[in-house]
Amino acid sequence: MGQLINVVMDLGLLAMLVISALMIIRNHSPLTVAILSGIYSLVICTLFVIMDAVDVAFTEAAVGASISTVLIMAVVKPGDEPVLKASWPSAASVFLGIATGLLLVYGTFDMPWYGDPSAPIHHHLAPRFLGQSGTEIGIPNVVTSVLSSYRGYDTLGEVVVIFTAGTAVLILLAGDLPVEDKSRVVVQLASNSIIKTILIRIIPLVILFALYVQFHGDYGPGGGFQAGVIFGAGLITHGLLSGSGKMLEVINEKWVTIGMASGVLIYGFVGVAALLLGGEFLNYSVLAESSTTGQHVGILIIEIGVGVTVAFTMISLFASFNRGRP
Amino acid sequence: MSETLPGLLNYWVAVTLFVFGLIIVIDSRNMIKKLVGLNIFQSAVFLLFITMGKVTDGNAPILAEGVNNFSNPLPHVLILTAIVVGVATTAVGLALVSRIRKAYGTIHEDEIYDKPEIEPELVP
Amino acid sequence: MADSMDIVYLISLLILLFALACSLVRAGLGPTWFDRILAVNSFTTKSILAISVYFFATGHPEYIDIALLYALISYVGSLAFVSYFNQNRSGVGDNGGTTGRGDHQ
Amino acid sequence: MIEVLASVLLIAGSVIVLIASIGIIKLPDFYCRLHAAGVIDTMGSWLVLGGLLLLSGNLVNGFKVAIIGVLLFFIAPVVSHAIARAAIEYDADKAEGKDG
Repeated sequence: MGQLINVVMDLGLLAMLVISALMIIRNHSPLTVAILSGIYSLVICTLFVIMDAVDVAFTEAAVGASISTVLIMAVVKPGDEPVLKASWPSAASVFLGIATGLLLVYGTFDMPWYGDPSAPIHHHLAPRFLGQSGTEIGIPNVVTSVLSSYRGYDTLGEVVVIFTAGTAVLILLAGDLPVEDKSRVVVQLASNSIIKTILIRIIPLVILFALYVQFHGDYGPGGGFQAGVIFGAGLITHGLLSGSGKMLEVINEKWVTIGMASGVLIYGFVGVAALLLGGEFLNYSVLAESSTTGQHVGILIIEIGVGVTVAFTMISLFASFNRGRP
Repeated sequence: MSETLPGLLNYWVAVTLFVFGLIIVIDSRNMIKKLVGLNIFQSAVFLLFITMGKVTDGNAPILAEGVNNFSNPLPHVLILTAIVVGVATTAVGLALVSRIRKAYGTIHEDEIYDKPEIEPELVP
Repeated sequence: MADSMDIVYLISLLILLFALACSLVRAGLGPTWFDRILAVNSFTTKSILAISVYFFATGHPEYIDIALLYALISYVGSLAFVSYFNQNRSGVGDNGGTTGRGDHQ
Repeated sequence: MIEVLASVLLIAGSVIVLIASIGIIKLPDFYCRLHAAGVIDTMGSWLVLGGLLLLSGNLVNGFKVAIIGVLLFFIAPVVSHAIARAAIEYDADKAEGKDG
């Protein structure tokens, strides 16, 4: 019966996914596209839930519901509206797309069927991770074990990429001076007492939840990446309500930049500490007397590093895109 | 019967989304829509990876007592980080769009091709 | 009893799927941006419910954190739209017509 | 007994959500649709979450379900209010040249 539920949800959500992507193709207004991509993200998040990828769904939920929409909205201007409201793409691009698609579909005939336990992917690394991470690492969430211990190098690379992207945005938008003319007084959303009264009180809950996700990531879905995005979303709420200038009064822009870098440094420091204590780079087992305790300590610290970098990068992105706005 | 129903369908949907992303990137003249198209492109790959990791009757890869059939955690790890990296790179793309708007006064490709660059003095 | 509970979950999820499809239709039809935002909003609420029911149906209610996350931060997207309209009064409508009441204050 | 009650709540909540969703499609203009969407955020979600609360078994899961209900109770009306305010200020319906 559980199988039937899975199949029904899978079919329904796949159909919705394709339909929402079609809607994005048809509409040309950037604002409409941003709204529709919000729905697209919700559908694909639910699909990840159906396919047992709770950690991935968690990340998609955190990112899709908040940051991606906020960033697109910060760039769109009213003058971007197209003349044409909705239309199908040109025949040439459709032809090219269909040709590519047919080739790819031909490729899928060699793929294992959906859910097939005898597929090659399930016989190489996964049995080791699933069978031994419980005794080697000692935390229940295998995704966190693999993310921060077995594939710690990879994750360090990802964190550096995020840091680099944040820095690139800072550089690209650094020359932006206030272009909005000063005579226009923008009434902030916080002047509406209904909105302000409730949402200001939600912010601490969001930050509390971010901390819960950060430290509960070893035992359930969650971890540094998700916690960072959620923490960022909490402060971005303040920025949306009262303007990004008010947000930067809470955390100075200089400290945001320092925070972005310090997360990467925390991560790298753990690796170097392991090196100094006689292990390999990012081998946490040497950090404490017993190897599982060492793994626990190492994972806790590097997850904090990941969370700090992601959180401050998100805040920095929001601040950069809204610089010069009232 | 019910356990073979989706078969290769998930892959085909991933391919469809891939094609849709491609069409948007080729066809769209609006740079913001192009970036959303790139995101769809990206999520097609996410869908493909997660589909491969699923095991029928599996559980989320979080160890618990009495559960011994887990989906494959490795694709989850790859995609989890890719999502956050994806939003960061999208932000870089949006920042470029913002600079292009500064330089040309528009984000529509057709109009950009017609215009000379307008503001050398605003470039830092 | 367990078996009949499964049927209840299945029916509930099917109904919620139909409801999700309804919101999707409204988001596609528009006609204004506000209709679409409204559709996204109700789509979020319904997927919170669907995810919660799904986790209970598959016997893993402890992963309901995902639904909790959506309930907690889904407002950020809507707030971004509202703040966009707040900052860019006297803009252009979904169909190209002017919608604003002119300048504010 | 609890399972029967929970089933009734779940099905009733889902049906209410479905009716409201049909309303979102069929009602003629934005403000009417806003009214239909309100039903989903309140009655529909509370009934479904109430059913799940009865089934939750242990305290932690029940607490999480209850928190979801409380958050929806506070946040959903505020967001609806914000959207409606933005729509009024933008005069959404006039832009369409219909509905009035």
